[in-house]
Amino acid sequence: MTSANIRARFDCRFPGFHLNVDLALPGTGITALFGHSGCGKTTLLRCMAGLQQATGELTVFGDAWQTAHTFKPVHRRPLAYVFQETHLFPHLSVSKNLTFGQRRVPANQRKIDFDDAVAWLGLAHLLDRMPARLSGGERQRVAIARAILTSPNLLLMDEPLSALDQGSKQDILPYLERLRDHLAMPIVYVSHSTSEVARLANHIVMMDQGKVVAQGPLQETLARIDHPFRLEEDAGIIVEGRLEELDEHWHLARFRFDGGSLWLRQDEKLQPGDTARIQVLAKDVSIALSEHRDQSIQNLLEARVDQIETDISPGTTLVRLMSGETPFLSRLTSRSAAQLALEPGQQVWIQIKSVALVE
Amino acid sequence: MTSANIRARFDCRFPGFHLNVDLALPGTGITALFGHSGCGKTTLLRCMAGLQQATGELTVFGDAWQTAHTFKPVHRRPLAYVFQETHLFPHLSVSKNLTFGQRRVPANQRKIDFDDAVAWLGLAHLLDRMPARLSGGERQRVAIARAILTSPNLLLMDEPLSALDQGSKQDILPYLERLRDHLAMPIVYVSHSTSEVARLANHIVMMDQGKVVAQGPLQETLARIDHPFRLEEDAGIIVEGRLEELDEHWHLARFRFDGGSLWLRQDEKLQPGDTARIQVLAKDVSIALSEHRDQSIQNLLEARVDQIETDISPGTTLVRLMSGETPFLSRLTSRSAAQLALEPGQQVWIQIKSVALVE
Amino acid sequence: METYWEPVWLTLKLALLTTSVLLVVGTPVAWWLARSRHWARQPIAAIVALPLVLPPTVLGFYLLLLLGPNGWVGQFTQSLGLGLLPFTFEGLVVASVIYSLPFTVQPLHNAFDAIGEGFLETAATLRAGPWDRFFFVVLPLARNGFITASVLTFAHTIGEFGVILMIGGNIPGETKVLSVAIYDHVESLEYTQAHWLSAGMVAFSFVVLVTLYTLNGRARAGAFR
Amino acid sequence: METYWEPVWLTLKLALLTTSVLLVVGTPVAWWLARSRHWARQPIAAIVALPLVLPPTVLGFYLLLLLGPNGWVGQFTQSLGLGLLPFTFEGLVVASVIYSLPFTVQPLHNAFDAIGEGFLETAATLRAGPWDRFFFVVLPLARNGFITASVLTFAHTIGEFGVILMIGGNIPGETKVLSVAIYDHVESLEYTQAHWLSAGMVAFSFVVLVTLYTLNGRARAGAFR
Amino acid sequence: AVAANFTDTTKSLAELFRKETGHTLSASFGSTGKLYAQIKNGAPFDVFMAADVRRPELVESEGDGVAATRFTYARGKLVLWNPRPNAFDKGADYLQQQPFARLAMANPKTAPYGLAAQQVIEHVGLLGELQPKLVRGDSIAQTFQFVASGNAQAGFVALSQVKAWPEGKGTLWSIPQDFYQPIDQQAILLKRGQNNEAAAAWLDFLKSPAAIRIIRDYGYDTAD
Ligand SMILES: Nc1ncnc2c1ncn2[C@@H]1O[C@H](COP(=O)(O)OP(=O)(O)OP(=O)(O)O)[C@@H](O)[C@H]1O
Ligand SMILES: Nc1ncnc2c1ncn2[C@@H]1O[C@H](COP(=O)(O)OP(=O)(O)OP(=O)(O)O)[C@@H](O)[C@H]1O
Ligand SMILES: [Mg+2]
Ligand SMILES: [Mg+2]
Repeated sequence: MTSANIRARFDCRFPGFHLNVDLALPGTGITALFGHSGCGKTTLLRCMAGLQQATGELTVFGDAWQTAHTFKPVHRRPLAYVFQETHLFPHLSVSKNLTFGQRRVPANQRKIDFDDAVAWLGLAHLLDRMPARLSGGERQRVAIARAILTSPNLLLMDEPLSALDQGSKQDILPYLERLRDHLAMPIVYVSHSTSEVARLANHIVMMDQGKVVAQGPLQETLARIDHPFRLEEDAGIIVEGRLEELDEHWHLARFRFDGGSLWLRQDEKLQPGDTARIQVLAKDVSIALSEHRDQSIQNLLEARVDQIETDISPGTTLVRLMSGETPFLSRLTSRSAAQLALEPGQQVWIQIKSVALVE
Repeated sequence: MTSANIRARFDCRFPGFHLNVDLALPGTGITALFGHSGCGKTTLLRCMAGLQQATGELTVFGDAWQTAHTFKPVHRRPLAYVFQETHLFPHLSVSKNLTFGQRRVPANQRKIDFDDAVAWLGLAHLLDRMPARLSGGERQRVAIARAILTSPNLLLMDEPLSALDQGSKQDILPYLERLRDHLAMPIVYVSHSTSEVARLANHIVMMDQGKVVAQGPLQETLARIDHPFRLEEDAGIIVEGRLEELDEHWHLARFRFDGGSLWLRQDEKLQPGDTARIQVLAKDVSIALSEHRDQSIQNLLEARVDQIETDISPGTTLVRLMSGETPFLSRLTSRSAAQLALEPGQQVWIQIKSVALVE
Repeated sequence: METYWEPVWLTLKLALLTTSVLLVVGTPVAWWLARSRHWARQPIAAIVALPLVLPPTVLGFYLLLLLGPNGWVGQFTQSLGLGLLPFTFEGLVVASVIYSLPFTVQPLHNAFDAIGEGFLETAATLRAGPWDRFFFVVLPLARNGFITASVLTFAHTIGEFGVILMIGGNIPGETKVLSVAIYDHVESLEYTQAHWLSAGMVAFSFVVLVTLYTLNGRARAGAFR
Repeated sequence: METYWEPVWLTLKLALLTTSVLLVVGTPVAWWLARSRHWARQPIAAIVALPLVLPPTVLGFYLLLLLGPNGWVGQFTQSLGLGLLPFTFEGLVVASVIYSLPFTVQPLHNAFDAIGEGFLETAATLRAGPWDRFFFVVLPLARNGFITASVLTFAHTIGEFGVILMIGGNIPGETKVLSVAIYDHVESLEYTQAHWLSAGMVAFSFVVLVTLYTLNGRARAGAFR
Repeated sequence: AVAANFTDTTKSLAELFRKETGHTLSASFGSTGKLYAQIKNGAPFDVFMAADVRRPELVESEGDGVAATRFTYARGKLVLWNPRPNAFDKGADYLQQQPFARLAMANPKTAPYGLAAQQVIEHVGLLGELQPKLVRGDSIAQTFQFVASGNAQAGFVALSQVKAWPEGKGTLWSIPQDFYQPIDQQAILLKRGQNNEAAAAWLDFLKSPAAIRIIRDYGYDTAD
């Protein structure tokens, strides 16, 4: 877990709306901002950027951007903002839009290369285009590239991938991960996509009606089954471990963690010995009382039932199981839970249908 | 399957882009338009609406909207369009925006009530607001309500739910389904969300670089395992059947189809005897050589292996199985497939981890 | 002798009429200039601006030639049985309209240019025909442009003078407007009257303008972020 | 006697200078009017429009009083050792600037109003400070407004006449601009010369305007859908 | 500073003046009222040649002019003019019968010729009857344009203008001098021109026979 390098406290009112938050965010990794439409996510980002005047305080890496008495103007804050509406400058071509911010950053502070950003976001064929002639997704990619080219210390993104198809997202997400990890650039990320969040985020902030209702590191937060998070279909956990061996023939890799090992789809980027993170969704985990090897589910682990809770709907139950020190969540129908007579402490087998490598 | 009540043929060029499509779309239900960013989805919708001049032909329910010689102006076409950018009128309040189109439709042709639309989309508290003071998701909901209030014969929607969180989507989707089913309003729907599409669509059109690469009814199309569709994580099938009995205690319902029965989470809207549609994703289906009842997966069906294909990545295999006359897809690692020595004709058990009711 | 109120009334009537006529005439011209892709667009935009370039008296002189019995417009109006325009109130209106044309068309042209195609397209998909779109989308969105056009035209007509003097012939009650009256006073060294009339005119205009801008500002504050 | 070129040259010099001065002076005024929420905004907007309301000769008359040896501006300029402004070229520039102020400020005000806050906010997050934003976002987005402002101001200064005659005093080589020269010809019944000068002026302006609009149209076509 | 109606005469005179004395003259033309206002506010004029008597008098009495330099340099002659030949026989009858829609005169308040025209109309006793047909030019030049362009069929203009009109004389009624008070045009040396010998020379020149001949040629009388 990272320490709180970003401290934000804001109070801001609109007719019928009151934002009141006090946040401590880590200085690295991605913080996902989650919540219903109109709960104040955009308003919070605007306050952090200094675009919305609000009483409060904001300190980023020890640098006071806003206190009770001082207010650093937006353009002096080393941040970048990807807006919900892309706001590309209509009078500038795509390439001029991209360099607008970059040119304003001293050359020795530029950490991201123009050509790299263009390549990551697949913009090479669009550089001479005027923004009015772009499709919705193309506009969004240009806006992202323009923002990261300022090499900010803090990147604020308001639903940056909402207009993109799965394929484009898959192409872009690794680069966001790279920004997060290699440039250690903290990102505050508003998204409605639970899978995006589960994949990217290290930290989650859940908002409702202008208030923070929950926040915490992704793994801790996700493994709590009594949690107010309504990730629903995407409830699950994250496991950290190490790649151990490759099965080149079947394109599989063995992932070893504290509590056992699992087989994953092979990934070119990872070699044996590398650390890795996987996500296991509760709905992909089933529970058996004995070991069944004559089936296609091959990731079987012995585990101990830890906690049993009613889930989002009365018909389903969420079970927390421990495989060694590693918690897993399993979602099953309440009837199954009853028929299997599950109770805390019981030894069972967990069958994991699919595992996603997270990084 | 519905007959082709909408015939569209268009040819339209931009520098570096060429849209060339010939489509036969059903006159009811939702057609999902799918494809990478920049593949021409918006352009196709604009051509259908008459906003983009293109050579071609368009007939909707026998009504020629465009032929080689005639061109019905946009405002004479009984359609509605939800734009990717919401384009709310900045000079009109939310309620005036909503009635803008409604007032222009003769009273006897109005099929949707103002108060209903406001309630469906949760806009009651926003009616007096000016659009500039709405959040991104609120704007999108207003745009949807405004469009449907014209009671169109054809509804074109360009990523209408992209700015909405899962909860808001879950609130709105049933109403889109209601439009589709009760008002028999055909909808052409651009979306990047495979789960939205799987839930809503009856018909799929897949585009790439201005061309249609595949199209067909949802079920047929999804059950073909050699298909160019790259639904990836969302590959799966749709099964039609009937609700048979309720298990009130466990909030479950038995779904009977040609080939067996499955237990579903109970849904208030459905009563025994009602027909229903369920979606079974390939990744939720595992295969066992024998029947295992001592586990949490309770939906077990006997089935016959029908076809085996390598899947999206070399490490995984897609298997098509027949339970009676109903096809299922299962995705498993290629190693599992080999270890189980699966081959066409073999009798196996399929274990279905989760089943989603589609309507 | 004429009262003071006659010129005041005449001036207001002229300014109101000119502004109304110009809004009616200038709006389609500006719309066409903003939306058309015709090759003649730029030349016509230039022609619209030309009345500005000639000194008012000189413009008035040419109008006098054109509208007079030997000018072709004059012969045309005579053949229609309308008589001649110079020295009539109608003549003043015609002259003012020509002279103030750029003040109406230019701001409208800009305002129309600034209206995104998207709003018009949206309105079309909501069943609004071309006129409907124009009245219920274009006009409200171009409101600022209309206000500027009206203010410039109205004020300019009130202050206009050279053309009026030339075409009007200074006929009390018919063509002797306020600006001419003030001018007369200045020329005949009746400075006190000139001061009073000028001060009244300035004060009146000031009040009208402040009211207009304030109403507009208030309405706008609600509409845009 | 003066050549024909002298008034032409004087006129161009005056119009260019006036336009330049007004763009420099009018831009901050218009920007303030468009963005400020100060209570004095509407009154000041009205004051800016007022020079339009007075007939030019009358305005010229008051400027003459104000700038002359007995006016307080005149006494001020004298005390600064600048001498008196009336009857000098500098005086003409000052008078033109005052008279044409509304033609610069109004179109700019509208253009600035139309620039969405979003673009300015975006520029700020891209490290552009207030001046930077103004020069690289506001100015290009308000380009149409600047063109209209320049055209109206330039043309109006060329055609201006009443104020010029009053403040300038028709002094050859110093304050006798083209419009005054044409006026002289008309007054002394030298119609042929008047026709030639007018035709030349109109033709020249036409060419300038068409060129300007065409260049502008071409640049714009690429920028917006 | 020269009254606008004297523009072309002044140009001829200046030509001759330059030949005789070598001084070049730079003239600013304008309406008398405007010139007066300018002189009062520091205009750089040495000589004021007005179109009336009142303004030079004022200049003198208010101390802007040099005392005793004021004199009448020309006397305007008012005519009733119709640009078409043989439009009428006797001007007075023409006014009586009124076969015209518009009759042009200068504004009596601002132009001396206008005042004279008004006196003529009063003299023939038609003020009431003619009133609806009168159009007033701001200056005598504008009045002439009204008539010359055909917008007014006839008008009271200056003889000098008719003489300068290139398209034929039309029909003229030279109005008897006793129908109206003389339209004396006076000049005065201004304080500013006190020490300018050219200015004094110009005023002297105006009184010379050569100058008087030119002035008369242009259609003016001169002082007796
Ligand atoms: N006005 C235009 N001029 C030139 N090219 C254009 C214009 N509008 C769109 N294009 C190009 O046409 C192609 C199709 O655009 P379209 O907007 O239809 O894409 P889309 O499928 O809707 O993409 P997205 O999912 O990103 O919105 C894109 O490559 C785009 O760059
Ligand atoms: N300028 C404004 N004036 C008044 N109310 C506003 C204004 N901007 C936003 N609001 C209101 O404040 C609340 C929070 O808005 P905000 O844009 O932060 O929501 P959000 O969480 O970003 O929602 P979404 O996911 O729909 O974009 C909403 O209820 C919205 O209606
Ligand atoms: Mg938002
Ligand atoms: Mg699109």
